[in-house]
Amino acid sequence: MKKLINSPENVVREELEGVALAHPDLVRVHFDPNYVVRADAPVMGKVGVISGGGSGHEPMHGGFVGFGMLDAACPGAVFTSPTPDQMLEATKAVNGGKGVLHIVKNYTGDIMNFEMAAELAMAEGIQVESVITDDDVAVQDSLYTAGRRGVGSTVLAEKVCGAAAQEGRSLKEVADVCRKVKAWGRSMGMALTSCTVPHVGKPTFDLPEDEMEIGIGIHGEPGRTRMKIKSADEITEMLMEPIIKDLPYKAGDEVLLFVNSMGGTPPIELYIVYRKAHEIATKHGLKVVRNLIGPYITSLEMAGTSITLLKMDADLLKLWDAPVKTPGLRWGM
Amino acid sequence: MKKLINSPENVVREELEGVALAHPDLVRVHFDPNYVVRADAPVMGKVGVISGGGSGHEPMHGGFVGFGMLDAACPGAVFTSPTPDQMLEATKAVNGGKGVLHIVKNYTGDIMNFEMAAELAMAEGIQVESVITDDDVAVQDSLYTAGRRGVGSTVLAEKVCGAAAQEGRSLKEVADVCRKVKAWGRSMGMALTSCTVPHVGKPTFDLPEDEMEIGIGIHGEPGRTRMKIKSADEITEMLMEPIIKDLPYKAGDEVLLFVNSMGGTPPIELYIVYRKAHEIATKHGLKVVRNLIGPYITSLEMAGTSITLLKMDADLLKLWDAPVKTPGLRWGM
Amino acid sequence: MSISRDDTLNWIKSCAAVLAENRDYLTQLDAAIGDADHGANMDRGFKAVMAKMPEMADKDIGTIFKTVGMTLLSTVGGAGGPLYGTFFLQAGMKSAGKMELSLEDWTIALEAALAGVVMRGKAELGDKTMVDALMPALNALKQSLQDHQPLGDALRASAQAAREGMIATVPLVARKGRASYLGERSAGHQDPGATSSYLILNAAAETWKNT
Amino acid sequence: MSISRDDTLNWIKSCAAVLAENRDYLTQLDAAIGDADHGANMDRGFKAVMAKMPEMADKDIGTIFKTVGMTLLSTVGGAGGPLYGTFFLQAGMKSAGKMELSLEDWTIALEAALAGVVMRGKAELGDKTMVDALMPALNALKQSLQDHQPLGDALRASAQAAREGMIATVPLVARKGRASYLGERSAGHQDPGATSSYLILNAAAETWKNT
Ligand SMILES: Nc1ncnc2c1ncn2[C@@H]1O[C@H](COP(=O)(O)OP(=O)(O)O)[C@@H](O)[C@H]1O
Ligand SMILES: Nc1ncnc2c1ncn2[C@@H]1O[C@H](COP(=O)(O)OP(=O)(O)O)[C@@H](O)[C@H]1O
Ligand SMILES: [Mg+2]
Ligand SMILES: [Mg+2]
Ligand SMILES: [Mg+2]
Ligand SMILES: [Mg+2]
Repeated sequence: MKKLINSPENVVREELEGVALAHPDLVRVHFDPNYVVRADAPVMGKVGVISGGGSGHEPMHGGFVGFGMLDAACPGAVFTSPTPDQMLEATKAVNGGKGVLHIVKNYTGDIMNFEMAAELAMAEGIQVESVITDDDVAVQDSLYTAGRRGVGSTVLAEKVCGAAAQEGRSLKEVADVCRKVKAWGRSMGMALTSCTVPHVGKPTFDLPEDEMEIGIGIHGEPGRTRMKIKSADEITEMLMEPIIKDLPYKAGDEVLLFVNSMGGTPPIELYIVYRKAHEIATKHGLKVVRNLIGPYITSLEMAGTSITLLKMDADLLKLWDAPVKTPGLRWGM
Repeated sequence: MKKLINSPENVVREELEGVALAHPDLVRVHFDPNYVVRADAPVMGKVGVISGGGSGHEPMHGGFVGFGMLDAACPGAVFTSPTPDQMLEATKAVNGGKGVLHIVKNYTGDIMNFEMAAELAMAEGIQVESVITDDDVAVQDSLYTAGRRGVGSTVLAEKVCGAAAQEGRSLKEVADVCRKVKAWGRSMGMALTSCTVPHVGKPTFDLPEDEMEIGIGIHGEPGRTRMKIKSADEITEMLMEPIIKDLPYKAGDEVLLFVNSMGGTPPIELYIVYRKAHEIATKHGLKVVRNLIGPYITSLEMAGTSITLLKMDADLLKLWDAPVKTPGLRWGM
Repeated sequence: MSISRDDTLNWIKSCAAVLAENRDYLTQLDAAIGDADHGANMDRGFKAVMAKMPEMADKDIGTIFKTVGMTLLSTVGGAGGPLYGTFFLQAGMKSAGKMELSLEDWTIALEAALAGVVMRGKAELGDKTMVDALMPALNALKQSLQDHQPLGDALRASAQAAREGMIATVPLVARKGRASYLGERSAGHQDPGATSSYLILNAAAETWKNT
Repeated sequence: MSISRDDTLNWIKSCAAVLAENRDYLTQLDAAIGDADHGANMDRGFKAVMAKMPEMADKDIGTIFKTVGMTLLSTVGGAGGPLYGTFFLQAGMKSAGKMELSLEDWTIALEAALAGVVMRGKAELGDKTMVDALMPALNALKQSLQDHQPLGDALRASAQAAREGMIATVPLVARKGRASYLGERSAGHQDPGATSSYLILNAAAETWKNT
């Protein structure tokens, strides 16, 4: 296992210590239970926005805590949803009196843990709304299953909800923004290599030198299909077509195009993918009005990419462009 | 070779096409000769700042073109310095009448190509100053060799020189800022895995599953020594100690600490390294007043990290904090 | 013919041992159709439970179960955390104040535990989850109770039923949890949660076989 | 006993062929002590030169060399680009207006070419660079000229000297170029630039052996 770590047990703790040392102006890190919280939390009179999930997806979520985005993030063990006590403490820490939004990715573990935390927080008199992101079109959707995974659009939801909260909107209004992202965001990812979970010590799956996984999850879950590696253009098509087929959009709609690195894929390749994704979106009559390109929701050191499309309206554009100052995303200040 | 590319010959061109599609508000991309230039170039009455080098190090340099940083960047083939015609055209394109600074990394190829471009530009009546960055302490320095490689501090030089130019300083003043970074910046890197140059198709070097290279260059050049993999803390020490030994600093000095990903190392590991690097700097009496953590000067998909320390004074701090708006680095606007 | 406080604590210890022992096995199962953490999660949780042993030493069985549940809840995470947390919390509610459990008490506790898991996770039999091990185990227990079987036999029958339920998950297509994202590709693999449930119930049968 | 315009063009073509053929070999050499691009760089440059063949067809030798130099300069990049670009530009200056080259002309051209390389790169003999192939080749040529050897023999001797110079780079510790960053670790490897220089001079000896 080739990693810059000390011991598998200490990965999350030491990463959080690094975050605390690196960004004291933006965030505070609380240990036992673990959560990352805005340095100036709670912001009174503002809706709190929190999220959380397994570690290994950095900068999501801890790197998105700060002005104009998350108020707190709860990191679990690597690829393991955090526990209710973390979310409960974080919820209390960011409660500025206007309630708290929980942005939850659609995984059974995340949902159940957040649900228990929300029940406990509400029992303590804090208003909580939860919105579940489930944008991964690689997963066959069905009433009888757990539905789709929450992936790339979670990052976008955190940005626009954070901006809406910063603007002073009510809990319902902020949650409505999140529901809009849930309705309008679609993603799909692929892997060129497996990741290695530190405490496992070997790759989650074996992928021969000439094969790739299409429809991969962000935890190294196997994808839709395994096949011979293809060109970047062909791969981009394989990701874009299911997204666009699934999109509730029509020609002429404006979109944000997010090309993400799974962790091990460098910028030079992302721009080659972006080029084709932009071309395909345009061919379908979509107008790419914003973009995000880089490692924002990673899967440890996995090589690969995911693409997210989010339909934008005037309000989402305004919220996207609003100032943000976090370790992982920053503009306007 | 596991890469998101179409064909090795088209990697640079298609990446640049992606950049052009992604950031038309910030940059224009010129083809044949290839260079990335600020959308509003030339900015009259402002010193132009340009840099360039082989591709494969993204976001450096093309991703640092924009307000408050570079006016233009010249990308060569992967890991191959660009040619004089690129720098000459870029120099002309950004010349706002106050002269142009060439920031050149210390590689024989880069130096000779930039030198020829500078000669040609000066023959056309454009004032050019060149400053060579050579911060890699892994390389034994000597009057009789090519000296040290230019690595991480180049990114920092581009930021502060861009800010100085944006402020309206003269060519000599902007070059002086660059010379300060040259004098005060030190770096060292290591690799857990080799990178694969696209047209070569196989890893530049073979690194067994339990070994690493210390003192690696950003082109997959072999490093100082190869050894068994150690813990993140031990590795960080092996990078920090030679830097600090070499530093012209004393206890009490303020520094910027830059922990860089070589491309394949994800944020979670960088923060573990940052944690220890911060601790070591502090132990030596250095005050870490700014930092940068992420993939800023990469070596394709190589896994590994490099650390750069730059001593800061009031002027460098002011220039570092000044607004910047580029695809790869952005704050304050 | 009943389970004492000490028996209860011994069961918890034996769960911790058996989960530590099967950590890699459970992780391997989870790697195939999930995210390769079930073994580490359960092991981390029960190690935390072991650290609570001193404070549980003189408590009633209900408090013991509740402590186990709360500890799992705040240390396991993932799907396993809330499910096994709820499992022990619910068992604890039914055993509140008890210093020993009869077969009937244990059946009632397990019934509540399973109901808690189903309430939390909304899985049905055949969804390829821990419910596929727990439900047959509970049914076997109920049958033994009705047939007035001795406690040891009843527990063995219940563990055996859990084992069969666990093995029966192999051909299933998952409809709940992370494995469901795989669709058809989840078939042919044994469910990690059903496996840990079997291990836990089997530890009960083993620990309590002479009570 | 002289080199015509056509001979010159044939040499350039044969350089392109031999560098294409040795692309992987040069890259491999560069991977060991550099950055694995010398083969690709030279091949890209000479392919671009080949595209200029039509426009060079009716030009004098000086113009041909200058065109080759300018093309290499704007397509090779790295250290090789300015060095080989300067090499041909300088050779071109000395051959300006010439329609054929005697052994003496060629010696003068090569002397200027090498001087250009040294002026640009500031390498000395023994620094483990292309100079280690070029300088012995020039010296052999001068010797042959002094000894009134026929052109073909002189070229062969010069290529042979380049080859020996190339091989002599193996044990050297590099003091210039990218390989110098390796320090002692650069010893034991043949310099890629010295190798391409040998290939180019050997192509001259081969192409012009019957002139
Ligand atoms: N909705 C559910 N109801 C019951 N059990 C479930 C449910 N979802 C998942 N499980 C069980 O949880 C196990 C996985 O647990 P674990 O790996 O700890 O969590 P995660 O899937 O979050 O990584 C599955 O094997 C399955 O038995
Ligand atoms: N200063 C120099 N003078 C002469 N030749 C040099 C010098 N520096 C490097 N070289 C030659 O250039 C060769 C490398 O060329 P190439 O790989 O194309 O460039 P780069 O080193 O920039 O990747 C070396 O093998 C060496 O022969
Ligand atoms: Mg998990
Ligand atoms: Mg090179
Ligand atoms: Mg799991
Ligand atoms: Mg080279």
